[in-house]
Amino acid sequence: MSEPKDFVAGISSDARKAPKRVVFVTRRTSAQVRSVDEEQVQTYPEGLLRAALAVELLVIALVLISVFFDAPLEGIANPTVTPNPAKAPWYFLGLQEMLHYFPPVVAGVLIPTLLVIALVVIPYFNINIEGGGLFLKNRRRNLNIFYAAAAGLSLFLWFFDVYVALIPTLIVTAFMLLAAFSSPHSPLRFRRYLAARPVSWWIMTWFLFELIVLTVVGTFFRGPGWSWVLPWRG
Amino acid sequence: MAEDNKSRTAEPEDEISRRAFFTKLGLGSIGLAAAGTMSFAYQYMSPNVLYEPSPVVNAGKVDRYSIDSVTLDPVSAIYLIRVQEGFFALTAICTHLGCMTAWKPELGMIACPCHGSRFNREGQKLAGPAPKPLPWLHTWLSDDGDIMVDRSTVIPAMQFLRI
Amino acid sequence: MPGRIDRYLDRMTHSRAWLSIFRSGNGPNTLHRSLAIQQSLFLHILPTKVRRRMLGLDATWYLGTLTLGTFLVLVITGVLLMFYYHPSVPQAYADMKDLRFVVSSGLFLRNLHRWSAHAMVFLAFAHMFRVFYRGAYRPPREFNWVIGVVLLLITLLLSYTGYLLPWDQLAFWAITVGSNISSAVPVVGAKFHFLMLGGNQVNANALLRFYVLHCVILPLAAVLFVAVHFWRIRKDGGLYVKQSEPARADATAAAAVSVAEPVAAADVLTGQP
Amino acid sequence: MQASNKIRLSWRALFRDPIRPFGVASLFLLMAFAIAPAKDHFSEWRHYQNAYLRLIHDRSDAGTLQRHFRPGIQQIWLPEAGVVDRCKTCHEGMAEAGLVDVKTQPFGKHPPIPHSLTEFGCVVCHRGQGVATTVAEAHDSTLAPEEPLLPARYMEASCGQCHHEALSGTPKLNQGRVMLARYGCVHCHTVKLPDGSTMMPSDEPPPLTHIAEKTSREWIYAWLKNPQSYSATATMPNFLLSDDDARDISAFLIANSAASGAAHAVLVAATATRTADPSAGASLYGESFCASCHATQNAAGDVVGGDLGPELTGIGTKVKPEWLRSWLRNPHEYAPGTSMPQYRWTDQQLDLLTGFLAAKSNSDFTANVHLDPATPEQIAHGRKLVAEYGCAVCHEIRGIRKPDNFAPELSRIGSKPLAQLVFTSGMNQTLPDYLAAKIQHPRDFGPGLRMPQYTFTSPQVDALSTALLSLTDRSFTMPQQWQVASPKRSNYQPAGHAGKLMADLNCQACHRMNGRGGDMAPDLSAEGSSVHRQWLNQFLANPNTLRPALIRRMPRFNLTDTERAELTDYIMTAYQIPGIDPDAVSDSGSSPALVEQGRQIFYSKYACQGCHMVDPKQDKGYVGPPLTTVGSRLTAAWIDAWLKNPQALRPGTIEPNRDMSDDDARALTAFLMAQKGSGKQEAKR
Repeated sequence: MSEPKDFVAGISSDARKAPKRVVFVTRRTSAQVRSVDEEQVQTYPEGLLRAALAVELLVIALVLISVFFDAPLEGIANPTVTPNPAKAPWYFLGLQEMLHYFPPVVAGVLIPTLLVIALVVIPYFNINIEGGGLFLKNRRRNLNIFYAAAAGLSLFLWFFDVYVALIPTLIVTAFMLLAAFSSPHSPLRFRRYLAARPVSWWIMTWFLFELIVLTVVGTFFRGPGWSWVLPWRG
Repeated sequence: MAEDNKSRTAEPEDEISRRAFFTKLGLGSIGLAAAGTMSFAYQYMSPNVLYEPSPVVNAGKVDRYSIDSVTLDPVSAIYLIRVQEGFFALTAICTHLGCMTAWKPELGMIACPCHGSRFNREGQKLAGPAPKPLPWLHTWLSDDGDIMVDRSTVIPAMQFLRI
Repeated sequence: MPGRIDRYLDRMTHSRAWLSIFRSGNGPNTLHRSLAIQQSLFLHILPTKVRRRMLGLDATWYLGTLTLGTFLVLVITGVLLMFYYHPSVPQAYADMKDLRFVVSSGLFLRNLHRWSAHAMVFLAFAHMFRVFYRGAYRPPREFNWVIGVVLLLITLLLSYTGYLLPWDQLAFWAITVGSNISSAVPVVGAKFHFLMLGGNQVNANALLRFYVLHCVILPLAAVLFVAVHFWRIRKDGGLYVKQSEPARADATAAAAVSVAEPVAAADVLTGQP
Repeated sequence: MQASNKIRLSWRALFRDPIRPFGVASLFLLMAFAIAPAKDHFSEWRHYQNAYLRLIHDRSDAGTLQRHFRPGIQQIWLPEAGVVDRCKTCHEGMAEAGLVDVKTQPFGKHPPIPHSLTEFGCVVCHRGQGVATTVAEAHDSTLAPEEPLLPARYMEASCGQCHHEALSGTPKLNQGRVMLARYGCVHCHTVKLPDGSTMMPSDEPPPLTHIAEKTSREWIYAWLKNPQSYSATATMPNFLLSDDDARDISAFLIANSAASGAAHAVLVAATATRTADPSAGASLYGESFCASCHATQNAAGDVVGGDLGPELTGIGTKVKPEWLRSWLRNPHEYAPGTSMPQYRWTDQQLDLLTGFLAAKSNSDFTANVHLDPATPEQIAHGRKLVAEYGCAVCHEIRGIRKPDNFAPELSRIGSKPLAQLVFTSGMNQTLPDYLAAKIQHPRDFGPGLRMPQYTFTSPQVDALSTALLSLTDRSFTMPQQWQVASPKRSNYQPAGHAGKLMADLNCQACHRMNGRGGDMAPDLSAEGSSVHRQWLNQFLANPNTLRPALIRRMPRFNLTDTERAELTDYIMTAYQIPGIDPDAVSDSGSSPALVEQGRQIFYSKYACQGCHMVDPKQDKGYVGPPLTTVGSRLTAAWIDAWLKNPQALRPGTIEPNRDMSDDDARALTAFLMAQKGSGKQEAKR
């Protein structure tokens, strides 16, 4: 993996044929194609049966949950009485936690918009497709960018007192540092694994970690007036 | 795995019948579940409570009605008629196509505005396309002395509520 | 007795009427089974054959299938719930009480709808992260990834619009807080907020709008995008399987379409294992 | 690794040939699908209906009961009232007269009430969640707008949602409503009623503008510390002030007091009165019927007398003698709005009464109070405290504006959602318990609260809670046909010079006229139609009561002849009611035969002597007023009209309506008009 990969990925432009992924080899090596023969099975019944089985198990679980746990129903909507705290659905509680720290235009608009754009563009960047370890190629430059980005983000979060988001950021940063000083030849399997992670993996992991932490905090650790409460106390 | 392999290779007949059994079990269960869901849906779709006015109407005290009077209550769509023999109630809904009839005092008959059916005071058809006479409704006196009419119960004609 | 049932079933599945509906015919051979997929409107967006490795639990954890499963549950329970629901104030809340207390199994259906909705949001997120960590978003599947993101947004909107419909305190304030965020958008925010709620506050107009979005517009959009999503799976080369993962030990060498993928191919090209 | 490999292998075994798990899973799916309707089938209300069927099965009236029984969910739907009640689903026997002996709930018969169950539903009175079909949800739900069931002891509150006048069946509610006004609750707390009016206080907090003339700073201090230690019947509650706060407030009140401008009689007679016969003062106190309004403690320690005015047991400690004399002479000079009548006492009588009252002292009340002269800081602090505690809400205080909405409005307190209440630890979390606790220990609910401490007995607390619980949201949204029109409030004031006289005498403190006034004495709105002029004039001069057993009696005001004539003229002309024609029935000259016929009717046909007495020697009726002199008091036209329909003239009177024929009425009137009393007795008086 230490060698740079000099190829371009793409798909054939012949619309009459079924699309096949091909690579255009840009370095002067002879192209060697290894054809892989795979066992194939009929979608019907093999695939559909498995799908049906999965759905059946899901429905059984949902039915049992529904029999034993009732959906919440509060008092009738009353515009004059705000419950404390007024919480959004759980999947928006991460956002609501952000709204606690930043003005709505940042937390409610900027962050979600950037998120959606980031998700959409993931497959359109070569860096994501090639997926080399972040610190293996252009190590010096990437390391500098990483230091700058991690410090900037942490300072920003610290400045706004967003400790809930800062702590996951620091943890991910710590793992990235570990990855930066590991290589594919490290003795530990875990370090070898970290060293091979590409940049998009790190960003997504950071996002997932933040999402889980913020949602859990918003769901369980926030009480009246969006104050910090411990769910196991009362 | 090992068992699986063994059963596959050693006893193909047995394996086939086992597969057939589980297929039948699965499809049969799903079939039953689907049938059960149908009956479930039927139960669900039949309302257990109704938000409809009660078929029993309180028509008030006896003295509100003078003898030989025909009183239409447009809300409950009934005629309350007091004659010498007593009281009786008729539906005001025409038996033809469900229009609201009206009492014509000058003619002494009940007339339907839609297709010209006419009935006499006892509900019998005099003219028009109505297929049946206006049905008599069950009437009785409540404990408080009010006249009660049950719009859902039809009684044979000429059964007066005698006071 | 079972034999007799078998005979009846056999006669039924070979009758003209049956064959006019299911044209594939029945039999254990490849032709019939391929036709069963190809001849069905609902199944023909699937390939007739799949690689065995795709069906393994490791490959997908069946997260996409499960998400679709919750969607189907939601459609069925949702349609049933609509029979007892008036999108008006305060009747909507009274309908919740009626579902709970007097409609046969009304409480169960509402529970099922609610929990399935939560499950669907969770599964859609899980599906997305799983696809990412598998690397299955990479070309040629990049557009399907984008459709997936759109479907995630539709899922969130479906859940969000449904949140208002019980017209209880939970609903009212979650929607009030949520909708006020949209007015923070520069320039168009206030107008959007106004249009979304049909007014300046969450009231009967908003309830009706959310109802229409929840029951008509968003489900139709979801069905459309789900169809495209499935179709693209097939057109983009089937479910993604990592080349580096071992093929099944007992895999027989069947003539298969060679599906190379960039990373694996690169490994081949550079002569590395 | 080993474990994960195992899992992988078992998954592979499972998914390799998925037909097996498919078969099993489908079976489980079938079972899961069966649970949901089964749960519905074993619902709570079905259990109760089965229990009801078992209960009635062995009874002798089983046939009737089974015929009345309706399976399934029973519902009372009243769209206008927004009521959907399914209580009858479990309470099946509610309307079954035969089940009156069944005491096990939920199957007992509902006790008899004046309303039909199907017309009013259940939750209108009992609260609770009518739509629910489970016990917990129906009885104890606290999610707005649902409320838990109202405990039976507060049930009268439900009547008060529609009935705003006093009902004979709701003593607790009536008492609570009187207390809300009497104890000044509604000074601070606004209570708006559904008819748009506001509940008015009925107590009279004295103005403090000229307090220095009336009493001493020491007394104010001791009073502020604990009003009830001065007089157990004191209206003013205890604000639980610290010594320093009480000191500063008393300093401010004295410093803030201005001269009243009342012409103070110099207390020349003070020494004279002391030496005068104390029994003379006591008998004047008695003759003037002061006890009709004021109570005093007698030797046995019982407080005897009316509660319209303050208790006078310790009055000598409280007020300065010169102030007392000037007050007795003309109370309106000191407190223009007071209910105290302006008696026409002579100077000598004033001295007597002043001396008598000044001697009533409990001197140890202020004995331990020693206050240093007030500093400006104390006065300033006192002023701050007076504003803070809202003294000016009740009392008129110079330089301090009466604050508006000083305390939370209570117009809908009976529907306050539990979520909005803050409970103290350890108390029952219900609205009635909250109200009772708040009334009993208002300061327990947190620091900085200003509501004072009352000394109510627990029946009083119950009554107040009942009255507060009747102030519901529902009372404002009742359907039109359920709303009971409350008696019209009026601002009627008698006019002219006679009106001024009546204002001085405060007639309306006790008598109601044209819809305004007290209810201690008879309504005078029809007085002009009912009595003879001569009788009225005599009565004003010497108000001997119709019912001698009463403590509360009309006082003698010592009116001059001209004043009496003026008052009589005014009453005779202003308080007429239409429909009574004085000429229709002649006052006198009935034939003796007719009188005799009337006597027969009186004694035999209607047996009036059961309640009234005409001949004190033989009749024993004490329920109604004696009729020995009725002929000289009432006009014939009035008696005639009264006999025919008493309720038309005085709604709610207990005199039965006997549906008397004109002839009977005429004869009876003639008989009653003949009862003029013996002239001799009259002369003796």
